[in-house]
Amino acid sequence: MRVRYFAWLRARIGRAEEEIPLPPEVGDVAALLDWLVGRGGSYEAALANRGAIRVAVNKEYVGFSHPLAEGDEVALFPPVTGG
Amino acid sequence: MRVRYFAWLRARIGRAEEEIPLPPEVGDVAALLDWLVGRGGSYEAALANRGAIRVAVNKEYVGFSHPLAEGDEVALFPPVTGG
Amino acid sequence: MIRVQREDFDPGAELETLSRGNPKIGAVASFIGLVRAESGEALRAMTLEHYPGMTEKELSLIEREAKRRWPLEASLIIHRFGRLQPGERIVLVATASSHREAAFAACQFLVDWLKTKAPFWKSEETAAGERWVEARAEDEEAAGRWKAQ
Amino acid sequence: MIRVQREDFDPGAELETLSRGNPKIGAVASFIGLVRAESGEALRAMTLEHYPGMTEKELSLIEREAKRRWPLEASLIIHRFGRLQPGERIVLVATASSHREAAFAACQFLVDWLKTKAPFWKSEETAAGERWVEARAEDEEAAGRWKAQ
Repeated sequence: MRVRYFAWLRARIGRAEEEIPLPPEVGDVAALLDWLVGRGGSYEAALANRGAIRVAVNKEYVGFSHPLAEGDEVALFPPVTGG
Repeated sequence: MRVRYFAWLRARIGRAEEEIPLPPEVGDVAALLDWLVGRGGSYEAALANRGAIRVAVNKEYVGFSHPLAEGDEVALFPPVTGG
Repeated sequence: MIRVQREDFDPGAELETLSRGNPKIGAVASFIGLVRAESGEALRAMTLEHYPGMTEKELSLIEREAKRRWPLEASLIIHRFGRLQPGERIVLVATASSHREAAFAACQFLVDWLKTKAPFWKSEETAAGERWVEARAEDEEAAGRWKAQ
Repeated sequence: MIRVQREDFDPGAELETLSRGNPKIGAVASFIGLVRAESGEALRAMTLEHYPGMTEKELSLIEREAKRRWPLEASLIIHRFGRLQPGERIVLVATASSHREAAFAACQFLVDWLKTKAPFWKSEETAAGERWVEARAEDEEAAGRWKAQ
Protein backbone atom coordinates (compact mmCIF):
# COMPACT_ATOMS: atom_id res chain seq x y z
CA MET A 1 0.00 0.00 0.00
CA ARG A 2 1.30 3.46 -0.84
CA VAL A 3 0.53 6.24 1.64
CA ARG A 4 0.89 9.87 0.52
CA TYR A 5 0.88 13.04 2.62
CA PHE A 6 0.16 16.59 1.45
CA ALA A 7 0.52 20.16 2.70
CA TRP A 8 1.16 20.50 6.45
CA LEU A 9 0.65 16.75 6.98
CA ARG A 10 3.56 16.15 4.64
CA ALA A 11 5.61 18.88 6.32
CA ARG A 12 4.93 17.61 9.86
CA ILE A 13 5.44 13.95 9.09
CA GLY A 14 8.55 14.85 7.14
CA ARG A 15 7.91 12.78 4.04
CA ALA A 16 5.69 12.95 0.97
CA GLU A 17 4.96 9.24 0.63
CA GLU A 18 5.93 5.80 1.78
CA GLU A 19 5.25 2.15 1.01
CA ILE A 20 3.55 0.32 3.87
CA PRO A 21 2.71 -3.38 3.62
CA LEU A 22 -0.91 -3.53 4.73
CA PRO A 23 -0.84 -4.57 8.42
CA PRO A 24 -3.32 -7.38 9.09
CA GLU A 25 -5.23 -5.36 11.71
CA VAL A 26 -5.77 -2.41 9.32
CA GLY A 27 -9.12 -2.98 7.63
CA ASP A 28 -10.14 0.58 6.96
CA VAL A 29 -8.91 4.17 6.93
CA ALA A 30 -9.66 4.74 10.63
CA ALA A 31 -7.55 1.70 11.52
CA LEU A 32 -4.71 2.97 9.32
CA LEU A 33 -4.78 6.29 11.18
CA ASP A 34 -4.64 4.44 14.51
CA TRP A 35 -1.76 2.36 13.24
CA LEU A 36 0.17 5.42 12.03
CA VAL A 37 -0.45 7.27 15.32
CA GLY A 38 0.88 4.18 17.07
CA ARG A 39 4.24 4.94 15.48
CA GLY A 40 4.42 7.95 17.79
CA GLY A 41 6.63 11.01 17.18
CA SER A 42 5.84 13.13 14.17
CA TYR A 43 3.06 10.77 13.08
CA GLU A 44 1.27 11.07 16.39
CA ALA A 45 1.64 14.88 16.34
CA ALA A 46 0.55 15.29 12.72
CA LEU A 47 -2.45 12.97 12.93
CA ALA A 48 -3.72 13.94 16.40
CA ASN A 49 -6.66 16.04 15.20
CA ARG A 50 -8.68 13.77 12.93
CA GLY A 51 -11.25 16.48 12.22
CA ALA A 52 -8.54 18.25 10.22
CA ILE A 53 -7.75 15.21 8.06
CA ARG A 54 -9.25 14.42 4.69
CA VAL A 55 -8.69 11.10 2.93
CA ALA A 56 -8.59 9.88 -0.65
CA VAL A 57 -8.19 6.27 -1.71
CA ASN A 58 -7.04 5.75 -5.28
CA LYS A 59 -7.56 9.49 -5.88
CA GLU A 60 -11.17 9.58 -4.72
CA TYR A 61 -12.50 11.12 -1.54
CA VAL A 62 -13.57 8.54 1.05
CA GLY A 63 -14.70 8.53 4.66
CA PHE A 64 -12.78 7.01 7.60
CA SER A 65 -14.79 3.78 7.35
CA HIS A 66 -13.63 3.10 3.79
CA PRO A 67 -12.03 -0.39 3.55
CA LEU A 68 -8.40 -0.71 2.49
CA ALA A 69 -6.77 -3.35 0.32
CA GLU A 70 -3.18 -4.13 -0.62
CA GLY A 71 -2.23 -2.03 -3.64
CA ASP A 72 -4.35 0.96 -2.66
CA GLU A 73 -2.99 4.49 -2.84
CA VAL A 74 -4.08 6.25 0.35
CA ALA A 75 -3.67 10.04 0.58
CA LEU A 76 -3.97 12.02 3.81
CA PHE A 77 -4.24 15.80 3.69
CA PRO A 78 -5.83 18.85 5.33
CA PRO A 79 -8.96 20.55 3.95
CA VAL A 80 -8.17 22.01 0.53
CA THR A 81 -7.44 25.71 -0.01
CA GLY A 82 -7.13 26.20 -3.75
CA GLY A 83 -8.99 28.52 -6.09
CA MET B 1 -39.72 71.30 -25.72
CA ARG B 2 -37.80 68.61 -27.60
CA VAL B 3 -39.47 65.22 -27.97
CA ARG B 4 -37.35 62.21 -28.95
CA TYR B 5 -38.46 58.76 -30.07
CA PHE B 6 -36.44 55.54 -29.99
CA ALA B 7 -36.60 52.01 -31.40
CA TRP B 8 -40.01 50.97 -32.78
CA LEU B 9 -41.62 54.18 -31.51
CA ARG B 10 -39.23 56.12 -33.74
CA ALA B 11 -39.83 53.73 -36.63
CA ARG B 12 -43.63 53.88 -36.35
CA ILE B 13 -43.85 57.63 -35.84
CA GLY B 14 -41.39 58.10 -38.66
CA ARG B 15 -39.07 60.56 -36.99
CA ALA B 16 -36.35 60.54 -34.33
CA GLU B 17 -37.17 63.88 -32.75
CA GLU B 18 -39.10 67.11 -33.07
CA GLU B 19 -39.46 70.49 -31.42
CA ILE B 20 -42.90 71.04 -29.91
CA PRO B 21 -43.78 74.32 -28.20
CA LEU B 22 -45.31 73.20 -24.90
CA PRO B 23 -49.11 73.31 -25.41
CA PRO B 24 -50.85 75.10 -22.51
CA GLU B 25 -53.01 72.06 -21.66
CA VAL B 26 -49.97 69.76 -21.38
CA GLY B 27 -48.90 69.78 -17.73
CA ASP B 28 -47.36 66.33 -17.46
CA VAL B 29 -46.19 63.32 -19.46
CA ALA B 30 -49.66 61.71 -19.56
CA ALA B 31 -51.12 64.91 -21.04
CA LEU B 32 -48.34 65.03 -23.64
CA LEU B 33 -49.17 61.46 -24.69
CA ASP B 34 -52.87 62.43 -24.99
CA TRP B 35 -51.90 65.45 -27.03
CA LEU B 36 -49.66 63.42 -29.37
CA VAL B 37 -52.34 60.74 -29.81
CA GLY B 38 -54.72 63.57 -30.70
CA ARG B 39 -52.62 64.16 -33.81
CA GLY B 40 -53.96 60.81 -35.09
CA GLY B 41 -52.27 58.73 -37.80
CA SER B 42 -48.88 57.24 -36.97
CA TYR B 43 -48.83 58.96 -33.56
CA GLU B 44 -52.11 57.41 -32.54
CA ALA B 45 -50.97 53.96 -33.76
CA ALA B 46 -47.51 54.16 -32.14
CA LEU B 47 -48.73 55.45 -28.78
CA ALA B 48 -51.90 53.37 -28.44
CA ASN B 49 -50.49 50.90 -25.89
CA ARG B 50 -49.19 52.99 -23.02
CA GLY B 51 -48.07 49.95 -21.07
CA ALA B 52 -45.36 49.52 -23.70
CA ILE B 53 -44.05 53.07 -23.34
CA ARG B 54 -41.20 54.20 -21.08
CA VAL B 55 -40.40 57.87 -20.54
CA ALA B 56 -37.31 59.88 -19.69
CA VAL B 57 -37.25 63.63 -19.05
CA ASN B 58 -33.86 65.28 -19.36
CA LYS B 59 -32.30 61.80 -19.62
CA GLU B 60 -33.80 60.45 -16.40
CA TYR B 61 -36.57 57.88 -16.09
CA VAL B 62 -39.88 59.38 -14.95
CA GLY B 63 -43.48 58.24 -14.52
CA PHE B 64 -46.46 59.46 -16.53
CA SER B 65 -47.36 61.98 -13.82
CA HIS B 66 -44.02 63.78 -14.13
CA PRO B 67 -44.59 67.53 -14.80
CA LEU B 68 -43.26 69.08 -18.00
CA ALA B 69 -41.74 72.50 -18.55
CA GLU B 70 -40.65 74.42 -21.63
CA GLY B 71 -37.06 73.47 -22.46
CA ASP B 72 -37.43 69.85 -21.29
CA GLU B 73 -36.11 66.98 -23.39
CA VAL B 74 -38.76 64.27 -23.34
CA ALA B 75 -37.88 60.80 -24.65
CA LEU B 76 -40.45 58.10 -25.43
CA PHE B 77 -39.29 54.54 -26.00
CA PRO B 78 -40.19 50.86 -25.51
CA PRO B 79 -38.77 48.74 -22.67
CA VAL B 80 -35.02 48.42 -23.12
CA THR B 81 -33.39 45.31 -24.60
CA GLY B 82 -29.63 45.84 -24.32
CA GLY B 83 -26.97 43.75 -22.67
CA MET C 1 -15.64 52.78 -15.45
CA ILE C 2 -18.17 53.17 -18.27
CA ARG C 3 -17.65 53.04 -22.02
CA VAL C 4 -20.28 53.18 -24.76
CA GLN C 5 -18.75 52.65 -28.15
CA ARG C 6 -19.29 51.37 -31.68
CA GLU C 7 -15.97 49.51 -31.95
CA ASP C 8 -15.08 46.12 -30.49
CA PHE C 9 -13.08 45.69 -27.28
CA ASP C 10 -10.37 43.28 -26.10
CA PRO C 11 -11.62 41.38 -23.04
CA GLY C 12 -8.17 40.13 -22.05
CA ALA C 13 -6.63 43.60 -22.13
CA GLU C 14 -9.59 45.10 -20.27
CA LEU C 15 -9.47 42.50 -17.49
CA GLU C 16 -5.71 42.92 -17.17
CA THR C 17 -6.08 46.71 -16.85
CA LEU C 18 -8.88 46.34 -14.32
CA SER C 19 -6.82 44.40 -11.77
CA ARG C 20 -3.26 45.53 -12.47
CA GLY C 21 -1.42 47.30 -9.68
CA ASN C 22 -4.03 46.88 -6.97
CA PRO C 23 -2.69 44.38 -4.40
CA LYS C 24 -6.08 44.07 -2.71
CA ILE C 25 -7.71 42.37 -5.70
CA GLY C 26 -8.06 38.62 -5.35
CA ALA C 27 -11.11 38.03 -7.55
CA VAL C 28 -12.25 39.28 -10.94
CA ALA C 29 -15.69 38.25 -12.17
CA SER C 30 -16.76 39.09 -15.70
CA PHE C 31 -19.55 38.69 -18.19
CA ILE C 32 -19.38 38.90 -21.96
CA GLY C 33 -22.58 39.13 -23.99
CA LEU C 34 -22.38 37.95 -27.61
CA VAL C 35 -24.72 38.12 -30.62
CA ARG C 36 -26.23 34.66 -30.94
CA ALA C 37 -26.76 33.46 -34.50
CA GLU C 38 -30.10 31.89 -33.70
CA SER C 39 -33.37 33.40 -32.58
CA GLY C 40 -35.92 31.12 -34.13
CA GLU C 41 -34.68 32.02 -37.60
CA ALA C 42 -31.05 32.42 -38.63
CA LEU C 43 -29.84 35.87 -37.66
CA ARG C 44 -28.00 37.92 -40.27
CA ALA C 45 -27.16 40.88 -38.09
CA MET C 46 -28.31 42.84 -35.09
CA THR C 47 -28.44 46.60 -34.65
CA LEU C 48 -28.21 48.24 -31.25
CA GLU C 49 -29.74 51.68 -30.97
CA HIS C 50 -29.15 53.70 -27.82
CA TYR C 51 -29.85 57.08 -26.28
CA PRO C 52 -26.53 58.95 -26.19
CA GLY C 53 -26.09 60.85 -22.98
CA MET C 54 -28.76 58.96 -21.11
CA THR C 55 -26.95 55.67 -21.64
CA GLU C 56 -23.78 56.90 -19.94
CA LYS C 57 -25.85 58.49 -17.18
CA GLU C 58 -27.76 55.28 -16.43
CA LEU C 59 -24.68 53.06 -16.59
CA SER C 60 -22.88 55.37 -14.16
CA LEU C 61 -25.84 55.23 -11.77
CA ILE C 62 -25.89 51.43 -11.96
CA GLU C 63 -22.14 51.23 -11.35
CA ARG C 64 -22.38 53.62 -8.40
CA GLU C 65 -25.15 51.50 -6.90
CA ALA C 66 -23.01 48.34 -7.21
CA LYS C 67 -20.13 50.11 -5.42
CA ARG C 68 -22.52 51.15 -2.67
CA ARG C 69 -23.68 47.56 -2.16
CA TRP C 70 -20.41 45.63 -2.41
CA PRO C 71 -16.77 46.28 -1.49
CA LEU C 72 -15.44 46.59 -5.05
CA GLU C 73 -11.90 47.60 -5.89
CA ALA C 74 -12.76 48.24 -9.55
CA SER C 75 -15.52 47.79 -12.08
CA LEU C 76 -16.02 48.19 -15.80
CA ILE C 77 -18.96 48.27 -18.18
CA ILE C 78 -18.36 48.44 -21.93
CA HIS C 79 -21.45 48.39 -24.14
CA ARG C 80 -21.37 48.58 -27.92
CA PHE C 81 -23.96 50.06 -30.26
CA GLY C 82 -24.47 49.92 -34.04
CA ARG C 83 -24.73 46.96 -36.40
CA LEU C 84 -23.19 43.69 -35.16
CA GLN C 85 -22.70 40.28 -36.79
CA PRO C 86 -23.46 36.95 -35.12
CA GLY C 87 -20.63 36.00 -32.79
CA GLU C 88 -19.61 39.60 -32.13
CA ARG C 89 -19.25 40.92 -28.60
CA ILE C 90 -21.97 43.27 -27.34
CA VAL C 91 -21.11 43.95 -23.74
CA LEU C 92 -18.44 43.37 -21.12
CA VAL C 93 -19.12 43.73 -17.41
CA ALA C 94 -16.28 43.11 -14.98
CA THR C 95 -15.87 43.55 -11.25
CA ALA C 96 -12.84 43.19 -8.99
CA SER C 97 -12.80 42.67 -5.25
CA SER C 98 -10.74 41.09 -2.48
CA HIS C 99 -13.04 38.08 -2.38
CA ARG C 100 -15.12 36.30 -4.95
CA GLU C 101 -18.52 36.68 -3.28
CA ALA C 102 -18.60 40.46 -3.83
CA ALA C 103 -17.15 40.20 -7.33
CA PHE C 104 -19.72 37.61 -8.46
CA ALA C 105 -22.74 39.29 -6.87
CA ALA C 106 -21.84 42.75 -8.17
CA CYS C 107 -21.18 41.46 -11.68
CA GLN C 108 -24.53 39.70 -11.83
CA PHE C 109 -26.27 42.74 -10.37
CA LEU C 110 -24.70 45.03 -12.97
CA VAL C 111 -25.76 42.81 -15.85
CA ASP C 112 -29.30 42.37 -14.50
CA TRP C 113 -29.79 46.11 -13.96
CA LEU C 114 -28.15 47.05 -17.22
CA LYS C 115 -30.58 44.75 -19.05
CA THR C 116 -33.62 46.57 -17.65
CA LYS C 117 -32.33 50.14 -17.24
CA ALA C 118 -29.71 51.04 -19.82
CA PRO C 119 -31.45 52.62 -22.85
CA PHE C 120 -30.43 50.18 -25.58
CA TRP C 121 -32.76 48.56 -28.11
CA LYS C 122 -31.96 45.63 -30.37
CA SER C 123 -33.39 44.99 -33.80
CA GLU C 124 -32.69 41.71 -35.59
CA GLU C 125 -32.29 41.06 -39.30
CA THR C 126 -33.36 37.64 -40.54
CA ALA C 127 -34.52 36.29 -43.91
CA ALA C 128 -38.03 37.34 -42.83
CA GLY C 129 -36.97 40.96 -42.47
CA GLU C 130 -36.15 43.22 -39.55
CA ARG C 131 -37.86 43.21 -36.18
CA TRP C 132 -37.39 44.77 -32.79
CA VAL C 133 -36.48 42.45 -29.97
CA GLU C 134 -39.08 42.39 -27.23
CA ALA C 135 -38.12 42.83 -23.59
CA ARG C 136 -38.00 39.53 -21.69
CA ALA C 137 -40.16 39.17 -18.59
CA GLU C 138 -37.28 37.12 -17.08
CA ASP C 139 -35.06 40.17 -17.27
CA GLU C 140 -37.50 42.22 -15.20
CA GLU C 141 -37.65 39.39 -12.68
CA ALA C 142 -33.89 39.06 -12.55
CA ALA C 143 -33.52 42.78 -11.87
CA GLY C 144 -36.34 42.59 -9.31
CA ARG C 145 -34.31 40.19 -7.17
CA TRP C 146 -31.97 43.03 -6.24
CA LYS C 147 -34.62 45.57 -5.27
CA ALA C 148 -35.10 44.54 -1.65
CA GLN C 149 -31.46 45.08 -0.74
CA MET D 1 -12.06 21.50 -20.39
CA ILE D 2 -9.56 21.12 -17.55
CA ARG D 3 -5.97 22.27 -17.32
CA VAL D 4 -3.62 22.04 -14.34
CA GLN D 5 -0.35 23.77 -15.05
CA ARG D 6 2.58 25.63 -13.58
CA GLU D 7 2.72 28.35 -16.23
CA ASP D 8 0.49 31.41 -16.55
CA PHE D 9 -2.45 31.61 -18.96
CA ASP D 10 -3.93 34.32 -21.18
CA PRO D 11 -7.53 35.01 -20.10
CA GLY D 12 -8.42 36.91 -23.28
CA ALA D 13 -7.21 34.14 -25.56
CA GLU D 14 -8.89 31.47 -23.42
CA LEU D 15 -12.26 33.26 -23.43
CA GLU D 16 -12.01 33.83 -27.17
CA THR D 17 -11.31 30.14 -27.80
CA LEU D 18 -14.14 29.10 -25.50
CA SER D 19 -16.87 30.86 -27.46
CA ARG D 20 -15.49 30.97 -31.00
CA GLY D 21 -17.47 29.17 -33.69
CA ASN D 22 -20.47 28.18 -31.58
CA PRO D 23 -23.45 30.26 -32.75
CA LYS D 24 -25.54 29.24 -29.74
CA ILE D 25 -23.35 31.06 -27.25
CA GLY D 26 -24.77 34.38 -26.08
CA ALA D 27 -23.18 34.61 -22.64
CA VAL D 28 -19.73 33.92 -21.21
CA ALA D 29 -19.21 34.23 -17.47
CA SER D 30 -15.75 34.00 -16.00
CA PHE D 31 -13.80 34.18 -12.80
CA ILE D 32 -10.11 34.92 -12.31
CA GLY D 33 -8.49 34.31 -8.94
CA LEU D 34 -5.34 36.30 -8.19
CA VAL D 35 -2.69 36.21 -5.46
CA ARG D 36 -3.50 39.09 -3.12
CA ALA D 37 -0.51 40.90 -1.68
CA GLU D 38 -2.08 41.24 1.73
CA SER D 39 -3.07 38.69 4.30
CA GLY D 40 -2.51 40.48 7.55
CA GLU D 41 1.18 40.79 6.78
CA ALA D 42 2.70 41.65 3.41
CA LEU D 43 2.84 38.55 1.26
CA ARG D 44 6.10 37.76 -0.50
CA ALA D 45 4.92 34.73 -2.41
CA MET D 46 2.48 31.88 -2.32
CA THR D 47 3.08 28.23 -3.18
CA LEU D 48 0.32 25.97 -4.41
CA GLU D 49 0.82 22.28 -3.81
CA HIS D 50 -1.55 19.82 -5.46
CA TYR D 51 -2.18 16.10 -5.87
CA PRO D 52 -1.38 15.29 -9.50
CA GLY D 53 -3.87 12.88 -10.95
CA MET D 54 -6.49 13.44 -8.30
CA THR D 55 -6.67 17.16 -9.15
CA GLU D 56 -7.59 16.49 -12.77
CA LYS D 57 -10.04 13.78 -11.68
CA GLU D 58 -11.84 16.06 -9.23
CA LEU D 59 -11.95 19.01 -11.63
CA SER D 60 -13.43 16.78 -14.32
CA LEU D 61 -16.08 15.53 -11.90
CA ILE D 62 -16.95 19.10 -10.92
CA GLU D 63 -17.17 20.18 -14.54
CA ARG D 64 -19.35 17.20 -15.42
CA GLU D 65 -21.68 18.04 -12.55
CA ALA D 66 -22.02 21.65 -13.80
CA LYS D 67 -22.90 20.37 -17.27
CA ARG D 68 -25.51 18.10 -15.75
CA ARG D 69 -27.14 20.99 -13.87
CA TRP D 70 -27.05 23.76 -16.50
CA PRO D 71 -27.30 23.93 -20.30
CA LEU D 72 -23.68 24.84 -20.99
CA GLU D 73 -22.19 25.08 -24.45
CA ALA D 74 -18.62 25.12 -23.11
CA SER D 75 -16.65 25.39 -19.91
CA LEU D 76 -13.04 25.75 -18.86
CA ILE D 77 -11.08 25.42 -15.64
CA ILE D 78 -7.40 26.32 -15.56
CA HIS D 79 -5.66 26.04 -12.21
CA ARG D 80 -2.00 26.77 -11.62
CA PHE D 81 0.37 25.23 -9.08
CA GLY D 82 3.87 26.11 -7.88
CA ARG D 83 5.26 29.36 -6.51
CA LEU D 84 3.38 32.53 -7.40
CA GLN D 85 4.05 36.22 -6.76
CA PRO D 86 1.43 38.72 -5.54
CA GLY D 87 -0.73 39.84 -8.46
CA GLU D 88 -0.26 36.60 -10.39
CA ARG D 89 -3.23 34.65 -11.70
CA ILE D 90 -4.08 31.41 -9.89
CA VAL D 91 -7.24 30.17 -11.53
CA LEU D 92 -9.59 30.82 -14.43
CA VAL D 93 -13.10 29.43 -14.53
CA ALA D 94 -15.28 30.22 -17.55
CA THR D 95 -18.67 29.03 -18.72
CA ALA D 96 -20.57 29.67 -21.95
CA SER D 97 -24.29 29.28 -22.55
CA SER D 98 -27.12 30.68 -24.64
CA HIS D 99 -28.31 32.82 -21.75
CA ARG D 100 -26.59 34.51 -18.87
CA GLU D 101 -28.47 32.80 -16.04
CA ALA D 102 -26.91 29.41 -16.74
CA ALA D 103 -23.48 30.88 -17.43
CA PHE D 104 -23.40 32.85 -14.16
CA ALA D 105 -24.82 30.08 -11.97
CA ALA D 106 -22.51 27.41 -13.41
CA CYS D 107 -19.44 29.62 -13.10
CA GLN D 108 -20.17 30.37 -9.45
CA PHE D 109 -20.92 26.71 -8.77
CA LEU D 110 -17.63 25.62 -10.34
CA VAL D 111 -15.62 28.09 -8.28
CA ASP D 112 -17.44 27.18 -5.05
CA TRP D 113 -16.96 23.46 -5.58
CA LEU D 114 -13.40 23.79 -6.75
CA LYS D 115 -12.57 25.70 -3.56
CA THR D 116 -13.74 22.84 -1.36
CA LYS D 117 -13.01 19.77 -3.52
CA ALA D 118 -9.99 20.28 -5.75
CA PRO D 119 -6.87 19.02 -3.91
CA PHE D 120 -4.81 22.22 -3.79
CA TRP D 121 -3.11 23.66 -0.73
CA LYS D 122 -1.67 27.13 -0.38
CA SER D 123 1.25 28.15 1.76
CA GLU D 124 2.14 31.82 2.19
CA GLU D 125 5.55 33.40 2.65
CA THR D 126 5.67 36.58 4.72
CA ALA D 127 8.39 38.32 6.75
CA ALA D 128 7.25 36.12 9.66
CA GLY D 129 8.00 32.94 7.74
CA GLU D 130 5.95 30.39 5.84
CA ARG D 131 2.54 29.12 6.90
CA TRP D 132 -0.21 26.98 5.46
CA VAL D 133 -3.45 28.76 4.60
CA GLU D 134 -6.40 27.46 6.60
CA ALA D 135 -9.63 26.46 4.91
CA ARG D 136 -12.34 29.14 5.25
CA ALA D 137 -15.64 28.14 6.82
CA GLU D 138 -17.32 30.48 4.29
CA ASP D 139 -16.05 28.30 1.47
CA GLU D 140 -17.74 25.24 2.95
CA GLU D 141 -20.94 27.23 3.30
CA ALA D 142 -20.73 28.56 -0.23
CA ALA D 143 -20.31 25.03 -1.59
CA GLY D 144 -23.13 23.85 0.68
CA ARG D 145 -25.59 26.16 -1.09
CA TRP D 146 -25.45 23.92 -4.17
CA LYS D 147 -25.98 20.62 -2.40
CA ALA D 148 -29.76 20.60 -2.38
CA GLN D 149 -30.03 20.83 -6.16
